[in-house]
Amino acid sequence: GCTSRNEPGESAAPGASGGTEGASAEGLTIAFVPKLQGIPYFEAMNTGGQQAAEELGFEWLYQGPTTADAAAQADIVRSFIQQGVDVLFVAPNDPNSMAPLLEEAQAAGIHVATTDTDAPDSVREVFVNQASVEGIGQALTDTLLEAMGGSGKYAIVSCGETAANLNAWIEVQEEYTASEYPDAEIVDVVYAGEDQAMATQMATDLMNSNPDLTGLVGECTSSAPGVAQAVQDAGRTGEVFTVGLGTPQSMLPYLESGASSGSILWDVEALGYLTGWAGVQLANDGDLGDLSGVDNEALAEAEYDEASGVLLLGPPTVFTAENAGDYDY
Amino acid sequence: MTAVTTPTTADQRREPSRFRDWITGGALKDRAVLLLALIVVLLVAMAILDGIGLTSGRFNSDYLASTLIAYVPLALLALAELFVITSGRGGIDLSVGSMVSLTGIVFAMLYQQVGLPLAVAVVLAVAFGALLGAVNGFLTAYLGYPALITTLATFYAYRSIALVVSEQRPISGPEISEFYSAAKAIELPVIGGGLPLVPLGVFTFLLPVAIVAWFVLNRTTYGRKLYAIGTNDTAAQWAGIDTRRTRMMAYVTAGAIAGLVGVYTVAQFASARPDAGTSGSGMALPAITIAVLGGVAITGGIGRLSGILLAALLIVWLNASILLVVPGNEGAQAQLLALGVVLLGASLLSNATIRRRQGGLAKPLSVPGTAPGAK
Amino acid sequence: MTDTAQRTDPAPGQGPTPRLEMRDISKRYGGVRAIRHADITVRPGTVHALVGENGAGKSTLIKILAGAERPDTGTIAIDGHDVSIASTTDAIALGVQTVYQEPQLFPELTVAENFFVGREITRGPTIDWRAQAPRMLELLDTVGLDRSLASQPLGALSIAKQQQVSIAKALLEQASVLILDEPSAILTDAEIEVLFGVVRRLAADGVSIIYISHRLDELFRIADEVTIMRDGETVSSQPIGELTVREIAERMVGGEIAEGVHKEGEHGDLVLELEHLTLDGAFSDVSLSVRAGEVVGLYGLVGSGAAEVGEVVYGMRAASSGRMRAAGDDRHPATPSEAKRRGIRMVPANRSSQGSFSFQPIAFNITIGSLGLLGRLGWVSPKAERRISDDLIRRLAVKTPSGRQPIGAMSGGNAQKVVLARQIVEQPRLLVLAEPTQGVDVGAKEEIHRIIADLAERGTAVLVITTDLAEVQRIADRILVFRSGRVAHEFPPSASQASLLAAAAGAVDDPAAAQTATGQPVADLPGRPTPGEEPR
Amino acid sequence: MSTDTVAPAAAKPLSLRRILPPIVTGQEIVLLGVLVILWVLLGIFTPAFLTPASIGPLLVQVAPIALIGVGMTFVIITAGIDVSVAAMIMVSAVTTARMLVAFDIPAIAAVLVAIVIGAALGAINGFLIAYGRVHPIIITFGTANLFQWLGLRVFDSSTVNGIPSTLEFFGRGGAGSTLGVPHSFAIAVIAVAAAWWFLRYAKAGRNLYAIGGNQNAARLAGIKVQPRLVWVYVVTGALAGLAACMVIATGTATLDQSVGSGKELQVIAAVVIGGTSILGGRGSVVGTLLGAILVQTVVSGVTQLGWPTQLGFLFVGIFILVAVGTDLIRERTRRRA
Ligand SMILES: Nc1ncnc2c1ncn2[C@@H]1O[C@H](COP(=O)(O)OP(=O)(O)OP(=O)(O)O)[C@@H](O)[C@H]1O
Ligand SMILES: Nc1ncnc2c1ncn2[C@@H]1O[C@H](COP(=O)(O)OP(=O)(O)OP(=O)(O)O)[C@@H](O)[C@H]1O
Ligand SMILES: [Mg+2]
Ligand SMILES: [Mg+2]
Repeated sequence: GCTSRNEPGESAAPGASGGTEGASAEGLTIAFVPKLQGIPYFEAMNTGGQQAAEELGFEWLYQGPTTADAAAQADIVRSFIQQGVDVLFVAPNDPNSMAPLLEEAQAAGIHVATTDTDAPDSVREVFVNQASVEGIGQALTDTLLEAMGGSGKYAIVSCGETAANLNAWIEVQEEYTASEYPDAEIVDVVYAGEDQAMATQMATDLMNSNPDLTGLVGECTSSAPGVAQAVQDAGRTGEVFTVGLGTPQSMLPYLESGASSGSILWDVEALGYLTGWAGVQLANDGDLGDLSGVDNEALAEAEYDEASGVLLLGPPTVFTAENAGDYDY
Repeated sequence: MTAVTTPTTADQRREPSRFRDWITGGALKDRAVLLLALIVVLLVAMAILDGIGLTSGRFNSDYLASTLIAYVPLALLALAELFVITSGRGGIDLSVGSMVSLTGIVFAMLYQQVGLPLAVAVVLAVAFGALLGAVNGFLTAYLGYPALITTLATFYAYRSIALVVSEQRPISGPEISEFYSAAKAIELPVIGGGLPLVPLGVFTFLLPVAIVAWFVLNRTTYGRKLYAIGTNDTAAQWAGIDTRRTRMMAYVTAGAIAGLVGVYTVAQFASARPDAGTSGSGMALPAITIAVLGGVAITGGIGRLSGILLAALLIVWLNASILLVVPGNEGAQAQLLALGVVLLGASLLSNATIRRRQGGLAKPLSVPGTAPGAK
Repeated sequence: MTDTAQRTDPAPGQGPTPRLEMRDISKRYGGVRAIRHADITVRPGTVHALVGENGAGKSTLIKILAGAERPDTGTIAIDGHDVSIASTTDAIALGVQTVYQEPQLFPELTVAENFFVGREITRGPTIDWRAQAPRMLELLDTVGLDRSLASQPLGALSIAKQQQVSIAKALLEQASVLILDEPSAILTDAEIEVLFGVVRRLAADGVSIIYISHRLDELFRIADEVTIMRDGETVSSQPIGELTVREIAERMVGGEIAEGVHKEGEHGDLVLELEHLTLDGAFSDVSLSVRAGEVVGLYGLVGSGAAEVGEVVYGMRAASSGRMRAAGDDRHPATPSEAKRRGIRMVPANRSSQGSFSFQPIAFNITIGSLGLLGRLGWVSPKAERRISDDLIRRLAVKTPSGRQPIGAMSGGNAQKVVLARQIVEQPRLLVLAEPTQGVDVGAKEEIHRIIADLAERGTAVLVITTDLAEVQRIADRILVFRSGRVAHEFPPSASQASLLAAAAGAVDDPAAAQTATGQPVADLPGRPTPGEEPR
Repeated sequence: MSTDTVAPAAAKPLSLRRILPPIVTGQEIVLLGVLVILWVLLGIFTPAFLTPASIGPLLVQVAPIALIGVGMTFVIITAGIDVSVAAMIMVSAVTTARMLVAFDIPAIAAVLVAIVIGAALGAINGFLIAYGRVHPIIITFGTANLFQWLGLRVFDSSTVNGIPSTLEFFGRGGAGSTLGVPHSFAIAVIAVAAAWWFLRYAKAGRNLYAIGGNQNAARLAGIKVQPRLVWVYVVTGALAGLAACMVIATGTATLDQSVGSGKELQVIAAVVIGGTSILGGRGSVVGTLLGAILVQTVVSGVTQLGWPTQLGFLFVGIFILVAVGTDLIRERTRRRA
């Protein structure tokens, strides 16, 4: 026949080359498909994953689409299925669309899991979560309102209109602000896409149309420096405070100048490391809750929730002018 | 008195070899043959690479078949572009991606939220796509807007509307998740046992549309009228063709096909995304690129279904092959390189061969299949 | 410079060095051998006519001289020196100025700008309009165009005026060889007289002129020598006085030409009746009728409004007022497709822009006007298509190896036959023909006239709208002379050319006035559509 | 209908004004009117709109679009189009940014680098279009992919961090403007003025209209069409390079690979709103500048009014149709008259 799918043991045999049992990671291939390549966030996860690969001795594959596009991402996932990797991690652009594909991967004998963004209604075995939705939303709100003095008007500059995780964080921010900071108010949520210049312009427009605005949130890694830049350009550092989810290197100049009061993120490299480690555990049917063997202090607070299948990195980190320089991404 | 008659000496030109003549004249001129040759070259090259172990995964028919899931929307939208570009007068549709997003949302609302039966929801979504296309068509054909401008405007407008009506959240739910079965790979009945699993969308979406489109383009008076208005609009008026209605129908057709792709993407992604057709670089530019690669003349009047189907297949398989050969981020980047090289190479090559054969026949510039016949 | 005495020197090849010698020129387009081993010698200060059937290779030959095409073989010598002409720029530098068959102009630019495109007089980087203007205005006067046109966008001018602009433009720089490729095809007689005056003056100044035309009679009034081409070869070259029109025509086609197509006969019912029909800005109060089997000629100078009558009858434009009764129906057809349903067909005047689907096959071009015949319910049967087109290709003697050839590669006359074929796929009740043989050679003209007579004999009512006097006399049963948007007079075909011309030029009862009238500019009415412009 | 009625053949003096098209086109007046109305309305409904703090950044945002719009207007006048400008911005910006970070080159050198890279990429477009004789939209679709690949290779899967403020002269901040006029916008205006003069009075400029009106006739008239076309695309590339400097300066200290994306459609939108005919042969750079300002006004206005930002582009779409529609109507009445 024209197909090899009826010949067992061909593509449907993960780890055919290694096949070693036990705790060893030798010969394992673990693949990770990010939402988008080339942005510091996912490249840092890649760095962490590679570090884990070196230390634990598996092969780490990383390939992402050039645009944050669900269809392009699916093509890459399909090629990894074809390559017969042992474990496949995905940070899905669109959780719903990834679910059937993960099912296909599992049927081909591959361990499937998500990281960074979950695909809740899928067959994924574990979700490696950087921080809880509540944790991020609350940290953003607390950090900003601390700078704003606990009251005032602020606005959010988000990115892709449809990004599920950003929208979830915004929801938490809205609820948490209403409940915890009655004197504070979110006046607007705008969407700038992945375009820094657009984020900057929108932040400028927001400051102009709301003269009493004292806070801005940059909801993703491209708008976080964008809003800080807008405040700096307008010469209103110290009057308008910003926080955002920015990578340390891109935020460092603004943290130092005071245009940004803090960047809420987590140790992204550690997240990559944790992903790699979880992959090894999955392949060996190991215990995801047993992090005792892990020699990485950034993972100290990681914990596994068996019921939901979520492996949590820990609470988010607040980067400030003092500690942002310690990270090289 | 002096009748200066020149002696007619025999033609001294050497007859070019038949094969060379066929290659430079007939074969490369015909875009379908060129594309087919490229596909064969690609498959052979990949088989060799696979044989000597340079690919990271097996390059086999299962893989090629599984990538067809991405082939369906690409080929369909390129077909939509074929209709509008062939209608001439600068016909082009930049809004197909936005129409995909918007009809996908409408379909999901009707199917998931209103709870209409699947068939009804599909028909309504396609009709809605046709309506969106009719807006383009009316502005372009009846009010005289240049198509690039009409569809640039509706690209922005439809995209906005899709985001606003969906409150920028994807629509999903149990019915829609199940609807994935319309796109997923299946075993062909009867003969399927020995063949790879082919995505169902190829049969439920692409094949019927392609067959209908082939007949419309080649065997109906509408097809004749479409090619006529694309070749020479004024002459078409003089020939008694209702050029406006014919042109309008091209945009309506493109809208309806985009509507169908909207439904398909809902199945493919198992959710309706308000940015399904516009995220990243969007679906319109790739569709136009495929159409052009498939030999559709941007000046109108020329374009064949076979070119579209083969061009889309070439690109889908080329992209899939690259992912197996080039690891890491470079792989996804190399897809851009490959698309650029193939597009430029094919248009420059076939244009050069046409020019060599037909000397100066000015119009059209980059069109295969039309060199005035020697022979 | 050469004096005019030499123009009477009868023997080519003698006397001083020829101004131009083209030897052994060949050119192929793919498989089409447009020219094979053509030779032409033009002496200084002479007008050299170049004639030949459609597709004989005249335009190709002069395009090679003008640098617009490269020859495959052959040499060109100017004033005895071999030259290489690789581009239009080279040709212009050698003093070769060209007026192409299709005016090569810029519709969005003004007439003034059109003059100087490519050879602007500059002061620093900017164009020096003050330096350019006087010469341009002088040239507008020379060709008989109004000076106020200088500031008009060219696209707003009639096609005839555009042609005059392109002639004037060629005079801008001192030429040693001036090529005129069918300059007279779309000009009125008065405009042609002006053109002839210009040509004579230039020749007297020593300029050599190559003059291509299908109006053989006019050549005797202007040309000194004639070169005849047939099938890409130059078959003879001699002083024109040695030949008659008939002899030239016979050499062009390589055989004898039959005479006369006009037949007397009974005419049937009224098919077309116009009563007080008016189209604002074009014609007014036009009443005429055409019976089945009758050929009515509508003769008028360019811009007389006759052309628009056809467009209204065919539904391309809506009349402003008046009554029209066509094919038994009182309504004006609103669109050509409605006209078609009622059996009205029209062959437009401009075959390339209004008639041809250039890169579509001949069969497509023939059947596109009668798609209903190709199958039922919007279906197209390739077999029916082939049957219909092959039949017409045969009946009209279209020269082509097969119906699959694109029409764009055909010569003018053959393309015209294809456009005509489209309208007679089904025998029409009323056939309107606008300039049916413009730019068509004598052989093809003959055939087209015979086809028209044949259709009339089988009961079609024919309305021929033409600016060609000889044509209307040959084929019409009745001739309506159109002037200033009105029917000025009706004549039998036996009327003298002089009286027809006089009526068209505005001096109805005085044939002597016709002569003087032709020498003067004739008032044009606005309203002739420019090519490419959409009707309505 | 045509207006070539016979007038008495009196020798009237012919003024320069009558030979060239009117100094200000109807489209420009309409656009100016629409802009004034919009600004007044926005001034009324959002008190802060008509303040320097709002107008300044808006004009800075307009500058790169208007600047590339100048080149794109040239291109479209010649009946071409360039959909690769976004990719050219990307390549130019990332290379320049990398050099700023690595070598701390001075501003003038950075600007030169950016322009030279843009011009080189434009030359690739120009040569392929002029000598390959394939429709420009096809060529630039192809090169857009190539340039994007090139840009991504230069990015090498990371962002450029810590870009020094060398180019702040073009920026949004205090150093980016003099007497309240942003430098980048001033540069765009100067480019527009120069291009206006060039298109109207210079031989090479007028010839672009001829090429766009009828390329074959232009060739027969002895215009060196192909070198001119190459030059037009080189200019567009060079301007995209200069615009890349503005993009770096108005962005943050970090540059990521989304830089430039979507700009090609924005530029084309500005050009067509400005009244340049997509069919070639007709167009104005002043219209392009006004078109660019209009688009940004609509987008910023929607944000400032507090309307959902997703609606902004709906209005952009409507404005494109309205602006081009008025042009169509005027054209039609002109023909009827
Ligand atoms: N660009 C072209 N491509 C292919 N064939 C061509 C081309 N131009 C001309 N030909 C062919 O070359 C031959 C000579 O054409 P040419 O235009 O020189 O004829 P002509 O004598 O000027 O005819 P007419 O009187 O109709 O203008 C014709 O058979 C024509 O079909
Ligand atoms: N304003 C300008 N800015 C930049 N480059 C220009 C400008 N004007 C002209 N050039 C460049 O200089 C070249 C020469 O232009 P110029 O108008 O002098 O041509 P030319 O030598 O007179 O050509 P032609 O023979 O066509 O008249 C052009 O091809 C163009 O590349
Ligand atoms: Mg000719
Ligand atoms: Mg001719």
